[in-house]
Amino acid sequence: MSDSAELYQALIMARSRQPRFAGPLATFDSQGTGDNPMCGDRVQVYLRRADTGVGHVSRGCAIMSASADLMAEAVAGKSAAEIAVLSTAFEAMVTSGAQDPALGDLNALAGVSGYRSRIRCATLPWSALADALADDGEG
Amino acid sequence: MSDSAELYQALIMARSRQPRFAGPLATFDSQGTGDNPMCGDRVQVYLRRADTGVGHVSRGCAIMSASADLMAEAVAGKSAAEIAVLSTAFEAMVTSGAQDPALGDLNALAGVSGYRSRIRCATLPWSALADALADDGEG
Amino acid sequence: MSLALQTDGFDIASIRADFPILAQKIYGKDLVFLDSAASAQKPRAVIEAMTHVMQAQYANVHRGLYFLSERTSDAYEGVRDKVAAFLHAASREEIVFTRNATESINLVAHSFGRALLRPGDAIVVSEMEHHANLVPWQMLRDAHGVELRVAKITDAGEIDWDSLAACFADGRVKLLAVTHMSNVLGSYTPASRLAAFAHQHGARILLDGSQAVVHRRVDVQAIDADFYVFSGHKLYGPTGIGVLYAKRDILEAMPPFMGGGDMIGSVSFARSTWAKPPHRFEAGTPAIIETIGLGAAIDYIEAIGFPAISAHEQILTDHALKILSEIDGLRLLGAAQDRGGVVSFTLDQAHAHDIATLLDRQGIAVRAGMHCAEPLMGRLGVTSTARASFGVYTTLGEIDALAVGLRRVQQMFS
Amino acid sequence: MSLALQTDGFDIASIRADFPILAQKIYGKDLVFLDSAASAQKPRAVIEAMTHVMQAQYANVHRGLYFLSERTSDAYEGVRDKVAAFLHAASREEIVFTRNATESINLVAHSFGRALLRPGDAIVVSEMEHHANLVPWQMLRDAHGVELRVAKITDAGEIDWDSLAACFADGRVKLLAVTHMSNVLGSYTPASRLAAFAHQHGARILLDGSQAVVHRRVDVQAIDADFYVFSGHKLYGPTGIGVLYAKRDILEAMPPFMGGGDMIGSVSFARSTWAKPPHRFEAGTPAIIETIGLGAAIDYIEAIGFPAISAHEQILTDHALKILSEIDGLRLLGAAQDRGGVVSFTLDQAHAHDIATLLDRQGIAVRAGMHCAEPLMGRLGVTSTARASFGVYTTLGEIDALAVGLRRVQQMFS
Ligand SMILES: Cc1ncc(COP(=O)(O)O)c(C=O)c1O
Ligand SMILES: Cc1ncc(COP(=O)(O)O)c(C=O)c1O
Repeated sequence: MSDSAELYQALIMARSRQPRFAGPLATFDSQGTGDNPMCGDRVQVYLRRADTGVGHVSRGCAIMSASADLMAEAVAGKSAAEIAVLSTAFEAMVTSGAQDPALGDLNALAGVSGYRSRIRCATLPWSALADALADDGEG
Repeated sequence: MSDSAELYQALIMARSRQPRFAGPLATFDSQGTGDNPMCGDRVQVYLRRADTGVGHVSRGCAIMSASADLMAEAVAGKSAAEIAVLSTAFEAMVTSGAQDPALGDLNALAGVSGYRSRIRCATLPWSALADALADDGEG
Repeated sequence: MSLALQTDGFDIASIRADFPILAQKIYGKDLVFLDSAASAQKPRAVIEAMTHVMQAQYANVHRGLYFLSERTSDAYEGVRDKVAAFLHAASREEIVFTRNATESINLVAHSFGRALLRPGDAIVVSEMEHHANLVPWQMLRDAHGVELRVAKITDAGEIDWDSLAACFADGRVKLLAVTHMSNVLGSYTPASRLAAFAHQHGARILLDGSQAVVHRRVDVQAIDADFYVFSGHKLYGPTGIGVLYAKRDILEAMPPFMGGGDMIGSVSFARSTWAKPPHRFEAGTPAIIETIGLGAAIDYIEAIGFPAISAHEQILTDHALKILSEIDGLRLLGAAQDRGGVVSFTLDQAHAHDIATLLDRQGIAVRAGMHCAEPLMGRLGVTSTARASFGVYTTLGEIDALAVGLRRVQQMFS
Repeated sequence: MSLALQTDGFDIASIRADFPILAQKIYGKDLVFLDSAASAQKPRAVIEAMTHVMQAQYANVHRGLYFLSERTSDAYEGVRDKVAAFLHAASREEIVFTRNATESINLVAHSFGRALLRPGDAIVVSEMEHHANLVPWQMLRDAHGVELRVAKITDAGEIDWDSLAACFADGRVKLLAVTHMSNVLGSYTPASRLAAFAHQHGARILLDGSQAVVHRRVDVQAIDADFYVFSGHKLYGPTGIGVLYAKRDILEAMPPFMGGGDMIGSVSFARSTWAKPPHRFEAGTPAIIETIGLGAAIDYIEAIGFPAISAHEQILTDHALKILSEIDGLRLLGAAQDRGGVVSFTLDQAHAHDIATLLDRQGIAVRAGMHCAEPLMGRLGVTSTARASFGVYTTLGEIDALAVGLRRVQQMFS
């Protein structure tokens, strides 16, 4: 079990159990959803554009909900362009396992690279965020 | 090649090259066809009921055309019931390889039992004959 | 793992020795394979039968007039006899080879569905069907205008007969398509009672035997099944081979599903005629090597014998239900009276994915997710479950290892 | 058989040693296997790859979160990359796994045909199609009201371009479905020219590459093929696995063929959504072991290299045409400029069946019959032919043995 500790490290357990950004925002401009039909995981992301505030409602595993919470923290106040860069770096990091200083706390998810079928859990919130960013508020 | 001699014995070669009952009859009461879609073999059998005269038009291998010719000879003058008995005995003989005194010259085809995929060639004329016997002349 | 290797009259040590993969280490731990319901491991006899065809006997079947082709055709067609005997079918012509249970059901939906059901007819499935026994009927509904009805299950995970009767009330149901054993809840359905019910109402019955056929003797004549399907790979056989059983008169009335070589009577540009069943439904070069592998799997199972297999799996399942129910916060799903070796559960503390990943690092393979039964998840009020399932090679010790592993997972999450 | 075991730059002795079956004796004679066009023999690398999965790595794919399932999924999906590279497809998503070429064509006829062709549209096939590339279109015609047209071939066994142009004249043709190499005449068709022609006329092109893919490098992008199909078992791989290549935009527009697990987006009783291609077209547990075997077959072929394979088979074919044409009363069928390693013939004295049986007793395996191309037999004015076909392991000596055998058959029949 000790090698699982690498994946399920303290930060991930803490953030999945006591998320800081859980729940829909009181006011938001757009919304996005991430679904994994293979397992039933679903995350909904709420976006307030003014300050890039993000809230999430996660129904799924610890990896997915911790990833959603760490994402919400990481993107706060960032521009769409900055988020795109971050998202690409995040995907590279969870795939390769190589930590990236630019990713800060998100690096807690590096361990997922050793668990091929779980990478999708970590990236699902980011797809939902991309979905929210693409949503022009009229859909 | 010597063991093939058992199958392609003199009587079979002779009857396929110089059949005695080839060609449609001048007058006949019914007709039957045997088709093997896997290889394109086809035999047509013409039946005159009065004396159970049979003629055949065979398009196929040596085994099939010799079998048709020997069959025509064997059934001449026989009743439908007698033919049914003969046909069953013939099928048993070509499947088992055990010669049957009741079959006379037809025993020349016993060797076909060693060639699984050729048994159908030997029995095709008999299916055509059954077809002709079932044909009430109105079809 | 040494615990209770031996259950009564069943030499589990020698059975385990027949499966080379069970000697593997996973992350340095003994492999505890508890996912046989997804696909079973293969005994040496199956591997060797497939290797033997390819090394010493291989050629295409049916059309070759030479030695290898004749031998291979005999071996291939011999498996048809074997499967007919295995299911106790009335004749070998009632056995059609497909890729898997999924294709078998699609074949029926397409050929029987489009040719013998009419717009306005209704089909009934249950709430606990695998997608394989739901989606093909939805596709038929959308293409052909039949109606699709869903019979409820009880909280215990059994057929709800009131609901079933209500589905049949208007007399429009022409087919009942239902699982013989749930891949999530483990419930066996009362196949012959369901068949009698369908027949009384003028409907045919299709039984999805993908799970059922692995654990107990199935007799399609005793059940009076119209259609019965299963996959080779869950029955310790290779992938790429499945079976459709259907009554002869139904097969005779069905048009082909796919066109090509081996399924024709004669072909001209204008028009083609079809071969008789079962060949009508087997277009193109079949899965020759895999069919022969399936034959070896059936021989293997028959040598152990279903009485012994069923008894062994009953002991395993009873033990699993008992030991897992002792874990706080573990919820077992389904409580059917009659069940096979499949147990689904959730933990309050951890999501099924996390359970599966953490067990994996202990060498324990279980499945987590929706098990291709998404609508059933909704019915059960969950989004996914973890599932342990058992085969001939499963030991009581492995089930104990699962319980220990689950407690460790809980510790991490508490 | 020692004669010319070595052709230039091609170590035939070592290749033959890779195929265990070639050491078999048939009726006490060396096996001379000249029926590779029906199905090729399997090299040790393929047998071992399949054995390895079953012994050390096996589990169901895609949905397992544990070690074995992840490894098996990687291996399975890795073959998709391999096949994409093999055909030079633009992306791995353009590769769909099926049972065989026959299923690939049926999939297209069903999904593309019913959804994207309209009643009144026309489909063109050639006179030299295998039943697999004719019967599915007849079935589509009868079910869906499209028209089926037949482009003639010349006496040499090549596409008759005047006839093809006439078929396209009214602008209603939406699909040209044509072989890339005839399994009877050996003719290669000019694939990229045919594709350009179809595209100029607003039609899509499907190429039946069952034979073509075995002998030469195929580049679907260079050809600009819309659909390309082949079977694993003719490419030295296992049975039970085939390939459909289709351009991405076409696959995206196509509805599923079969429904079940693994091909869905989400499922509810009311309605289901489909996964993206290629998974949309792969319902149920795939032929996992066989797909991995196909990967090993592709590696094996790529290691020899198509330049060497094509050169070797060219030498064999030239030799066969020369030596057989010297036999009195032997008629060679087809005389295409561009041909692969397949030679069909008839003897004046003996029927094809008799030829095959008599050669078999000399250890020589050839095919006799209509070769699943009944309408072509009519076009050629024959009811059946004998056919010899060559693979990487075929030697010039084996072709000489065939000629000797045929003379013996003639003696018996003279
Ligand atoms: C040209 C051609 N097309 C299609 C097929 C059908 O292949 P399969 O039977 O593997 O589906 C064959 C082989 O029999 C063939 O030679
Ligand atoms: C009850 C049930 N039906 C159908 C299937 C589908 O089987 P396959 O994927 O082999 O077609 C499965 C297995 O996944 C199953 O458990």
